[in-house]
Amino acid sequence: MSMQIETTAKVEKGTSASGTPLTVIRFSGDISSNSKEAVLGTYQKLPKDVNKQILLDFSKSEYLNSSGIALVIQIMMEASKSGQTIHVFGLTAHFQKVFKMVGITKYATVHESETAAKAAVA
Amino acid sequence: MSMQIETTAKVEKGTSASGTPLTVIRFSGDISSNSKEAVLGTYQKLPKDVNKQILLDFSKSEYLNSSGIALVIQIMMEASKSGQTIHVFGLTAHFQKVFKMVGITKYATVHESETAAKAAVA
Amino acid sequence: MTVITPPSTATSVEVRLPSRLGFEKVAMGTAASVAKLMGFAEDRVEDLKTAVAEACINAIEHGNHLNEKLSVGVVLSMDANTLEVKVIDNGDGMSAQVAPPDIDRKMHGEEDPRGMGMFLIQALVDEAEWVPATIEGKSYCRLVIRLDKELI
Amino acid sequence: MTVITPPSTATSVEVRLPSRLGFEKVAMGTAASVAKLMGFAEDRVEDLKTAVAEACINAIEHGNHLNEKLSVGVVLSMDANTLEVKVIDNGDGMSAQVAPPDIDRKMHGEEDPRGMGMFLIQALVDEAEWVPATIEGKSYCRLVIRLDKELI
Ligand SMILES: Nc1ncnc2c1ncn2[C@@H]1O[C@H](COP(=O)(O)OP(=O)(O)O)[C@@H](O)[C@H]1O
Ligand SMILES: Nc1ncnc2c1ncn2[C@@H]1O[C@H](COP(=O)(O)OP(=O)(O)O)[C@@H](O)[C@H]1O
Repeated sequence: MSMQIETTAKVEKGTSASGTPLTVIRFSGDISSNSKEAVLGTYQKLPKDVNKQILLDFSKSEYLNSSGIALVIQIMMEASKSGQTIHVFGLTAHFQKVFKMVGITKYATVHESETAAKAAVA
Repeated sequence: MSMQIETTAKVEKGTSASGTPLTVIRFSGDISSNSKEAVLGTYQKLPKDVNKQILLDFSKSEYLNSSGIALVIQIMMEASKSGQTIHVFGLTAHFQKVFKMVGITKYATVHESETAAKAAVA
Repeated sequence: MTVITPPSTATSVEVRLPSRLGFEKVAMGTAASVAKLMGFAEDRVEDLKTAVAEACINAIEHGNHLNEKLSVGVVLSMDANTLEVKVIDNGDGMSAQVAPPDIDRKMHGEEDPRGMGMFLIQALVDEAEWVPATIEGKSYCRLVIRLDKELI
Repeated sequence: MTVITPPSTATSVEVRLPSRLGFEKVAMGTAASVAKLMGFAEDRVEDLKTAVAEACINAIEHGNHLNEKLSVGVVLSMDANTLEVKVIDNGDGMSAQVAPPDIDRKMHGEEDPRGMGMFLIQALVDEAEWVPATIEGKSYCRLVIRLDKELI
């Protein structure tokens, strides 16, 4: 019996407040060592040339651990190589702090809400 | 070190939707074997001749157990002898069910909300 | 300290609590975590929490007589659809039939206003059993809740 | 099965988990219940939950190598102002200094994207210590959070 809640990811196309196309990946379930396919796999399936603004939505993820955060860093690494920008929203205050502690905020922007994230994309 | 959260009770005078005077006892903390003074004691301090409609507010009590419920039954016993009516509100769906299971709803009315309780007092 | 050996067939989590009132809430927290992870619906988690709390209170009060040197053991054994909780104490236990509380008798002072714990346990879970202490083993209350029940 | 003897001076709760990933969430639930009962503020409870989860994951993965026959012990010892959590495994343990993760090195592939657990534990609690196994005792990670810290 697994005690891990399966991670799922839904991809959604949208536009920023200023009309820039963007891609939202909405996660649900645990974000942990078990989530490689759902987190990294989903991101990697997006063509890198047309998806320049990527928003990661964690509002439906109740549980996140350091192995899950490592997957976010792997997305950031690939994104940085292909000129994509990563935005994160839907984190609790606690995980906003954790993301900052590990330095993620140096390479990705963490927003309070989806609206804030979409407003921030130029 | 105590693992019980102290019960407190605040007494408030009010009127029903139709203007009948009523007394609200607002509990907070645990409602358990430790709560005798706060639950039964607070009720007993109210003069029985002028406080005929008593509303018990459990919306601030996160934890209730069968010993706490026994204290509510003791209030109901005394209330029944002195012609008082007991109304209960602020219970979660789970504890509304539990109150029904043990038969409390035969001698007291359980309401969804404070408004509903105040509307029900004639 | 006591060693509780969980059944080897099921996956199990074990908790040991001091015999002090209030610690039943820690068992509630652990049981709730396990039940949520197993996929129980919110209302079933609440049922389980109350049942576990009442069983722990009885173990603390009646089984271990509030002797803090004794601990209450809580063993949560799970398989795909079933969560079994054993609440173990150092007393003699009991196997008595549980009479449902009679509110009319309580209201007329013919019955103790208390005495609702075992009834609630039985009413809230799918199976409840009280096993008295034997030469081989300790006294425990055993509860079971099943996942499929919530699909009805 | 292992017997963990809690210090006799403090009140303690003990949990035993199978060495399977995901069970750290049960320890989080238990630790959160204890911390809330002790009066810790919500944000400190969150800090503790993450620290306990990371310590359990390490015990499951690195200490017990995901061997489900071995359990991870979690001993929560509390006094009026302090909650100490020991997460105990069957491995050799470690006492290495924890280098904080370097995000620049990670981004340039010079450092594993993982390796943030111990750093987070240290950053989130008031005290953190890793004690390697000895002839007398098992390897454990020990964390402490203090109630007064939140009054600042
Ligand atoms: N673990 C136990 N060990 C011994 N006796 C018990 C135990 N649990 C319950 N009992 C007995 O059953 C009675 C009824 O228990 P319960 O229905 O929970 O109500 P209460 O605890 O309020 O009396 C108790 O008063 C006690 O005599
Ligand atoms: N309980 C433990 N027993 C043995 N080694 C450990 C333990 N905890 C951590 N370690 C070692 O420390 C390293 C760093 O741990 P951590 O910072 O949590 O990152 P990660 O687990 O992602 O590698 C681990 O890779 C492991 O080698």
